[in-house]
Amino acid sequence: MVYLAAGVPLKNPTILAAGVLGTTGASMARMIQNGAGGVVTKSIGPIPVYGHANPSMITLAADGGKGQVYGYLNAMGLPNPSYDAFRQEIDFVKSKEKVHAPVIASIFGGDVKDFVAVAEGLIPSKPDAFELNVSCPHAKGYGADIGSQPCQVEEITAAVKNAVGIPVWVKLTPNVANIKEIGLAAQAGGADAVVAINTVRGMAIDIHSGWPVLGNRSGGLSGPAVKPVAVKCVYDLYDTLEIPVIGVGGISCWEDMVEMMMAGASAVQIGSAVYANDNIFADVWAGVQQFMKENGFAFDELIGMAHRRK
Amino acid sequence: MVYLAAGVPLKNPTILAAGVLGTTGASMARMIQNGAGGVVTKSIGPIPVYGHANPSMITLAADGGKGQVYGYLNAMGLPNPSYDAFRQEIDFVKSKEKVHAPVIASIFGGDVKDFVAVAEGLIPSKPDAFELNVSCPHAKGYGADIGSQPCQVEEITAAVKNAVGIPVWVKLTPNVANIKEIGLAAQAGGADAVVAINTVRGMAIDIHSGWPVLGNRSGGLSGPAVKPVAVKCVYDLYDTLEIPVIGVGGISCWEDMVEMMMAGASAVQIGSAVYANDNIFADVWAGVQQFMKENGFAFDELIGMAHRRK
Amino acid sequence: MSDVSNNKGNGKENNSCQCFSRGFPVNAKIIETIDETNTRKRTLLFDRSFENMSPGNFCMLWIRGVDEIPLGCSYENGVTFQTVGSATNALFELKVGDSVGLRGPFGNPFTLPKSGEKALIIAGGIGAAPLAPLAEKSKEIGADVTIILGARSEADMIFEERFSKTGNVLLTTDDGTKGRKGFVTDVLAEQDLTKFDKIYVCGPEMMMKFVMKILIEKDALSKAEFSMERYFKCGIGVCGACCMDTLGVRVCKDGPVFKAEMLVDSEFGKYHRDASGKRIPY
Amino acid sequence: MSDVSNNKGNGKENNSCQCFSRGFPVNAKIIETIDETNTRKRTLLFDRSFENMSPGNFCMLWIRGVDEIPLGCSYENGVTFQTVGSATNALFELKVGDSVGLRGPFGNPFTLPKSGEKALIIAGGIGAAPLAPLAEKSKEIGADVTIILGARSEADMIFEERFSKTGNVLLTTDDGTKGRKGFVTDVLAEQDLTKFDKIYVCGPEMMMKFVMKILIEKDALSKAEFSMERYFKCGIGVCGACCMDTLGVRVCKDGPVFKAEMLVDSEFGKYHRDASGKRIPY
Repeated sequence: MVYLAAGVPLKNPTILAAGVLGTTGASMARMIQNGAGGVVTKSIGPIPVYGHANPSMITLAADGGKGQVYGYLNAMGLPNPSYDAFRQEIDFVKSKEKVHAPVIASIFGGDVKDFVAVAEGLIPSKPDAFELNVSCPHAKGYGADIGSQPCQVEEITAAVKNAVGIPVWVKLTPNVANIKEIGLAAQAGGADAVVAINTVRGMAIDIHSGWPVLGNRSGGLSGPAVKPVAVKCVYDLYDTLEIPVIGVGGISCWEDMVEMMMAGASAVQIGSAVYANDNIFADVWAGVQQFMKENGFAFDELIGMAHRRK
Repeated sequence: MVYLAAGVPLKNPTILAAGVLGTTGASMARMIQNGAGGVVTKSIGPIPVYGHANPSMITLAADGGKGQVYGYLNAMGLPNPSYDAFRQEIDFVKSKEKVHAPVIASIFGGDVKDFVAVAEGLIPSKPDAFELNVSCPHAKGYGADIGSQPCQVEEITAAVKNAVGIPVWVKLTPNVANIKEIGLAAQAGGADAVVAINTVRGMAIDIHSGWPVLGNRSGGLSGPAVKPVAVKCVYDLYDTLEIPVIGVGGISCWEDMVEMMMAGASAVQIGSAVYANDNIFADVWAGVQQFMKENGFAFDELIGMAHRRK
Repeated sequence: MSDVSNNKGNGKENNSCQCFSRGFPVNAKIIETIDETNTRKRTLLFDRSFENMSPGNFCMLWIRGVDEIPLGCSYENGVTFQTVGSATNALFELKVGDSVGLRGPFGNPFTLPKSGEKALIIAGGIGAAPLAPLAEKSKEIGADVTIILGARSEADMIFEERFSKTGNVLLTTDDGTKGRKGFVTDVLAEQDLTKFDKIYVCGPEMMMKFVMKILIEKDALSKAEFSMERYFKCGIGVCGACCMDTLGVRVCKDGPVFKAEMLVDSEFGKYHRDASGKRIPY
Repeated sequence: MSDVSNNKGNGKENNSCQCFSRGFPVNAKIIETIDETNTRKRTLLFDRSFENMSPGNFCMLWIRGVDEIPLGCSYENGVTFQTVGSATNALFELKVGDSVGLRGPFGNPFTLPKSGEKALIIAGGIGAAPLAPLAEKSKEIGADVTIILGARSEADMIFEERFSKTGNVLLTTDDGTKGRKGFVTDVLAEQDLTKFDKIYVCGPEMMMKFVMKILIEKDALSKAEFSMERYFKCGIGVCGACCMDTLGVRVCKDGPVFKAEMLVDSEFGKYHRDASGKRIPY
């Protein structure tokens, strides 16, 4: 069975999220072999970027640090070799017959021109869709700086849609007063889907030195800690939009995927959870399938179920 | 020693946060006996409110639910008996010689008139300060609906300041694109301090039934999960404002308080952490004092230390 | 209240991400309903037991789409309630196979008697619910149990048989339709309390108020524990809605069972607070 | 790098909220610095040991205000580095009493030899750092250890004495200032590899490339493990910056130690990626 998410035929509805094991074609192919139904690349921009100084990602754990990790803080700084150098990474995945699954190219830029240039620059590698990163919380002039302004989101979405003939997803930031406005802007711009959420603005300070721990001083929070935030955003977007919502944020077990779907997600992305489990995609999807079987659900029945409990 | 936070002489810089054990004078007095350097009342409004249906607060735990609780979701719905009926609760705390510590009255309303009426209505009980709740994430027409609009925050702050002769703190919501704007509005309105943060919008769905778990469907996230969000907000506000910042959000051990102070907090509030420990105030403050002693710090040295690490 | 999941493999589910500690509702399916009387007093038994439940504990029972309410645990895997409002009326509509959300067990339980000790249990109406497992546990421990079981009338009396298997039961009803006509306090007044090591009380607050009066007169208060009821909001000791004056103790966490001496000079018997926090006199 | 806290009571600190698992930096104070050569190759010993470090593990060392870099663990409580850039130069400036942030130990370690087995260790330059504890552990286990220790010149050679205490050391320098003139590959070429059960290699990638060539020729590749180096960003297996073609394995988590056979037909010896992810040919 093929799961069609916003025009993209997925092997299954679990997708590797942007910025996680998406720098090389080989690592993306590996995640597909490990069960991912599709992969989103590292965010690619118009020129090479070397990223922030390390530490660029740390874990936060319960039980005084000895418990299970419940969150991650990261500030990579959008490192990428630019679209010219990155095409060969997409080509690599596409060249693997045994592991074929859709490749969604995450792209970013400082303005409409950038986004269009990057999208057109990657088209020769035949990505199956684009995901517009207008939500990175720690890149001055990029990401959330743009993604918190409805007019810019609509303009960029429309421009990329107009430039390419494939589906365009827009990844949203939760760091706004009203995510529905941004979602509506993406929809007005012609987006085929919105992806919610990118990381939540956060920071950690090393009390032994007084230094912020991340090289960028602050970054984005991910992992189980943000799942309730993501569920709320997905729930609100499903209420408001006609286009599909793809849920991402803190999913680390099959129950989390069911919850995200009940909030309104047509498919999910998984990122930080690869920290604990390389086979997270296969495990999560197997658990959801068993849950559907045991309870006699059709897949579509789960999507937005919470909205029908009134 | 007396810790003067924004015009309020605290017994120590750990304060009971609004909405936690603040419905009765007796419970507030008990928290003072347990070590709180000051207490903030339950948010009080112009008329009696009975709140949302239960469940109104749930826990989220790591390690598949068996680990330590890392977060809480709540949606109480601002239950309160109105200022007329609540005066006697403040009077009760004030009447206890043995446990005297400042009582900060948290107030809310739908407009300027409401806020002023409630503030003036409570003045006879001689609160030591007011905390304006313009940040509750789950009360239509109240809280964050107001607190995400700088003009309203400035207007309400100025009106309350003008109506009462005691310090006014403004509690901010993190659910905005730029919390500095809101903080600047509060400062422009004459606030003596800002308090950051209120809870982060969140939601949980019961996968066994499809029902949102909270009676209000969604609510506010608190606990360790939001500490990195709070640290970032406090850090940004300290950078931007001239008035003191009081840090709140996920503090559950002395290290958390040190981190919040290094981000820029002059004092901290503790709320959800009473779930695990009735003596959290005494424990946290003792730990911070020992940390200062072992490392030869003056209290003021810790405030904003991260900003001086460059 | 449709239940969309079955509970096959509770074990697995208890390891799952959604069994978020005792502060997050777990799914419980009703496997049996027992009408304890013909006056809408009903016991629900679930497909899962409370984890290490002690007599006196309560749980938060979530009737999805309606409300969540505190109910004393009357069995390892069950609760007993009477219909008093919208939530309990909705609960009364549930059938075997339906499910609810359960959190708990919560709260401070009764202090169990030691083997050979003499325990007096004073139960009024639905207050018998948390006391029945206490009586059974006490007998199991080897304590000598006496129960004063009171109700408005025979039709309102619950657990007479359960209690009778654990010790000597003294029955009383307001209208005399069962046992002695009168109140539990009348029976209590005639007891020699010096022979009891522990006294446990649960029932309507007015009943407990008069019980306390007698216990004070007979100088037996220090042996007694009372199970209290107040309006609960969070149920986990954080919000403070159920705090009692003047000690500021939380009924949901420091209680519901309190040493009787802690209730002297408190709001007990005088007033309670409604959902808004407003004091309501008795 | 001012260190504002002392580490009195590590135990306590390890129970503290800021010791956030091995993915959060803990504070480590430098208690000793050892210059292994006069060519800016230095060992730092800390006031705390890595938790269950195995030879081949690395740690992420945070020079506050500068950068965080991966360094192989050369001691239970220490690392050895040479200055190659801004971070290592800043690290070289630190004195006893200064502190750094440490995360780890991380990564896939070497497979230890069994008692009685014959182990061949091939170390080039600073690559000797993670191999020295391996040699010591192997001897402790009761394996028979032979080391080929190479460096550019005598002044660049480290751990000769440590290795010599664990087994027979064959020295070689490019310029002949110490041991035999030439490369480790020259020495390796003369060995009868059939008598070794395990072969461990760490050094510059070009050196390892030629070592692999010989191991293939002598049909000894299946016995060999190589420790790899790539640009690390997160260091905990999530970001993917250190992934190697064509298997997509992460050097920080699936490595740094790989079975040599996994590196055949990989990018090994051909190219690596810079911080932007751009491929840089060797």
